[in-house]
Amino acid sequence: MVDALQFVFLVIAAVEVLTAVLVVTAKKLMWAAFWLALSLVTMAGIYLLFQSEFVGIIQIFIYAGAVPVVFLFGIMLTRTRAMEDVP
Amino acid sequence: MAEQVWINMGPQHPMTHGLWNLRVKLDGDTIVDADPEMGYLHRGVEKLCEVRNYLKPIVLMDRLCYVSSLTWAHVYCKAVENLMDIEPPPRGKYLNVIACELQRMASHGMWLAAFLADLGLLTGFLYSLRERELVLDLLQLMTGQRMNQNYPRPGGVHNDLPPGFEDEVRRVFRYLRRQYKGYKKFLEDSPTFLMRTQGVGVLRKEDAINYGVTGPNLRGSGARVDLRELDPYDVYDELDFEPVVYEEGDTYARYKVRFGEFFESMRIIEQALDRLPQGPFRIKTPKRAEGEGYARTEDPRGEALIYIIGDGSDRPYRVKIRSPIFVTLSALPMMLRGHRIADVASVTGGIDVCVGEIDK
Amino acid sequence: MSFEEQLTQRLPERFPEGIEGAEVVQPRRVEATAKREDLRAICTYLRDEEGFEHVSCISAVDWVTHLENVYHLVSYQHNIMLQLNVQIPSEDPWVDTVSDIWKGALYHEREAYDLMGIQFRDHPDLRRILLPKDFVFHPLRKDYAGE
Amino acid sequence: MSGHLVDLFGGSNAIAVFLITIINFILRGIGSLPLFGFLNPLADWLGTEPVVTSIAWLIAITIMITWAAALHLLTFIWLERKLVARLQDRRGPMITLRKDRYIGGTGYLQQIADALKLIQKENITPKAADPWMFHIAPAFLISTTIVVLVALPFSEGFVVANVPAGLLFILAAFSLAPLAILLAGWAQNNKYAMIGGMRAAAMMMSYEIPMILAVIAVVVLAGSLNPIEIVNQQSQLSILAPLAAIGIANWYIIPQFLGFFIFLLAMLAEQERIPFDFPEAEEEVVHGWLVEYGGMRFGMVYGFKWLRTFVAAALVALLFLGGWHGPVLPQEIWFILKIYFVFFIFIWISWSVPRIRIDQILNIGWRKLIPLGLFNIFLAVLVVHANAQGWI
Repeated sequence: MVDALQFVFLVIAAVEVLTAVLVVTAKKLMWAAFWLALSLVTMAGIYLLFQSEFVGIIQIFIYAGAVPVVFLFGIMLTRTRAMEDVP
Repeated sequence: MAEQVWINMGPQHPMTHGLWNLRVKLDGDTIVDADPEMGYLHRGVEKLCEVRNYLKPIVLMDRLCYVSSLTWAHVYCKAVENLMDIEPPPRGKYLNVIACELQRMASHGMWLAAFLADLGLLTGFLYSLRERELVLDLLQLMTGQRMNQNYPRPGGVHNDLPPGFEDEVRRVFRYLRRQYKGYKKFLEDSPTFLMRTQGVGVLRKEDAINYGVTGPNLRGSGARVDLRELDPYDVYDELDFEPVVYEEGDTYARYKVRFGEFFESMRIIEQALDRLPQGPFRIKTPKRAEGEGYARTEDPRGEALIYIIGDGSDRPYRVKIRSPIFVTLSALPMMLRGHRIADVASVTGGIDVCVGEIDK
Repeated sequence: MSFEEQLTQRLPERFPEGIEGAEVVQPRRVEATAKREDLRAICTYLRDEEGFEHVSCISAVDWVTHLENVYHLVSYQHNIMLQLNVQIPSEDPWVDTVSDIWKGALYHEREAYDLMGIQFRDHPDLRRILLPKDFVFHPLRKDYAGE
Repeated sequence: MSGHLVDLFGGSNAIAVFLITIINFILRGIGSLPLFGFLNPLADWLGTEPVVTSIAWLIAITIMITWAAALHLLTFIWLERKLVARLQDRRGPMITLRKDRYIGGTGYLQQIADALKLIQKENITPKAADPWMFHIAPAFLISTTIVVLVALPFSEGFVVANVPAGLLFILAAFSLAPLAILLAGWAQNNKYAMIGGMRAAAMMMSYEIPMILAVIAVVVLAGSLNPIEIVNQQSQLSILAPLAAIGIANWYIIPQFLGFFIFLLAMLAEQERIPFDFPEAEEEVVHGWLVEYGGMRFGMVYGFKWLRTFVAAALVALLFLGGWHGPVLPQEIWFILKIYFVFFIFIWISWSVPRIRIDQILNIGWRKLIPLGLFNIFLAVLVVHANAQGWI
């Protein structure tokens, strides 16, 4: 029998693993960045569960808020075709 | 985006007042190249004039530019006068000057409104339109219409001044002088406005002349070219005024030129009202004409030229319209190159594009 | 002697073949007729040595028997305006471009090509400007019936 | 100094207990019937402490969102329209319910009419767009802003969760928006949207740093990351005590005027208001990153702006204007008054200046505001030190 905290942890961990897998399997780099952000947010959720709120919030702040944006900028600046042609 | 992309700014783009298309090639946010495309509003005015007698194209000319319609009818009438070799009476000339200068103020008022809206200052847009209403009221008092006045005629003007017009003009101008001084301070004290206009779209004097840029845009580049002074028509040689010239050649200089012309136009109108002679305001004109004639005047946007050929019938054989902004657009790619996409609004707003006269 | 009269004398002397009938019509207004073969040389001369720095207008006229280009050239420094007529045969309507002498002629020439079908040789960008790209006719010609 | 009117969590708890009592009464009533005995354990489970608390949380959050999004969002939109109309010599919206009166109404119903219109519209997805991302992005966008309301206090009692590091949480949730905007701009597969999204993200990134610097200075002064604690610090008379005589106690706007200025500018940028609204500048990129959105999705990304404005105004009031402290009136009313005052400043600035260009904006952000923000932190440390030494 799992208690509520464990249940929440399991859900978050499952989402985290799923999104982490999606980061590497996503076909479009934009989606990969999106999944990465989601994965980082769920990681912050795990920190929050462990009562380390400061680390969790900083995790959202720096990793989820800023890092994917930097990634996206990088993608857009380096890839020659960020946009797709109309099919 | 590392690749260079063409972006259509128009024909349904909020930047374009009217229907034209500015294709810009972007490298990131910087403009590499530009290509104006026009013709969406082409009505074939030149062809239409060929199947009408000499009086009727005045209405068409009124619709050339919906912002300054009277000046276009005026230059057409001057061309017809030159073709027919007639001289309007002095009162007609004075009335033409008054009407044209009022129209110039209305046109510049519309320009200021559109320019400020381009810069994102919607409050200024509405303020400027509010003051323009007063000028339009004066025009309505004088000609009976707010726009498309159909007022000048070959050999004079359509009607005389209404009673009480002079007092009304002076009353309105007292108010306008105060208001425009306030707006001048409001804009020129605003660092944001200066940031957006200073050093943007610089047009050097030599380039401006070579590209055929005329009017306030040329005077903003430091050339003292004002056809009212250089090549006086009507009675401008009897009036005392000073062309507004600024040296910098950027959008801010063009703004200052146009803003200064508000005050110059008010001076000209007041002088013309002071000297207004009595007598007839219109003479009869012949129906047929042969030969050629052209007239060029200082339109609010630059040098307007109409070249008419008559073949002895009652219809013009060929009418050619030179619209100032049509030519100025050819300098637009040069002015835009190297600037940001955000400057497109500032530059095109600053040169005062009017699509009706571009597309004829 | 005013600059206008000097100009009317100097032009035929410089281009005995190319210029005909140079005359002063009014104060500040000069008219002349040029041969199309000499147009570029005349225009270069006018810009470089007579100070005509502005081309005000280029009007194409269809005289049915032939076409005609009317150049309105302006000198700001001498404050005069020169009307230069150039006759072009209808069957072979070409004329040399002046758009590299005055950049302001770029759009005027495109318009003349668009509406009147005059070919400007060596024009850098001779496309239709007012009418759609796939338009076939040149509508300001007198033989264009409309419809 | 007067107390607070609302105890949000206590009230929600009472409502939850009340609801559960009623439900339990019904459940037990049915459970006493022969075949429905299985309902009794359910009723027992509903009565336990964690369930009641969870339901109380839900109620509290619902009240908060209704309060902020439904009440103040609509009022903000209405107020902006009316104030701008007043600035521009117009009348603004005047829609009324009375059929015979088209002129002279207050126009408050205009927002509701707009919302009804937007809901009715078809939700068009562009052919070339990435459909999932296109639909996720607005929800992502608006949820990141709503999350802020969890930690945003309106008075000592009117707060959903009193988190120790609540200020950081608010700013962290605030900082998630650039990602959503960038994704929204990309998903539409439109050049204007792409440029708009890039611009929005670039601007928000560069204005978050001055914003954080300004907040750090406040945190240095207050010595806490808890919003309620920060506000309470501003009622004490330790720093610059003489000013307390004129009734504004120790608002951080006085020692931190520079910080207030920086924070106000950064907040204007975060909301994409007019001097900084180039991500959606009509004259440049048509409507930037929301060009392809239609119907209620447009309504969401559009209303999101005012929700951010609300949060931004609340943050300014919280950090620099003494939060809910003021004489006579209850705390909530003071706080709302201050929020509307800040909102008025926002409107005033944004409708009397033209838009700035992107490179100029980034220059201001990186070259001017960041050094100023660092200097401001130095000032804050100086003030704290001086206060500790008893110099002032």
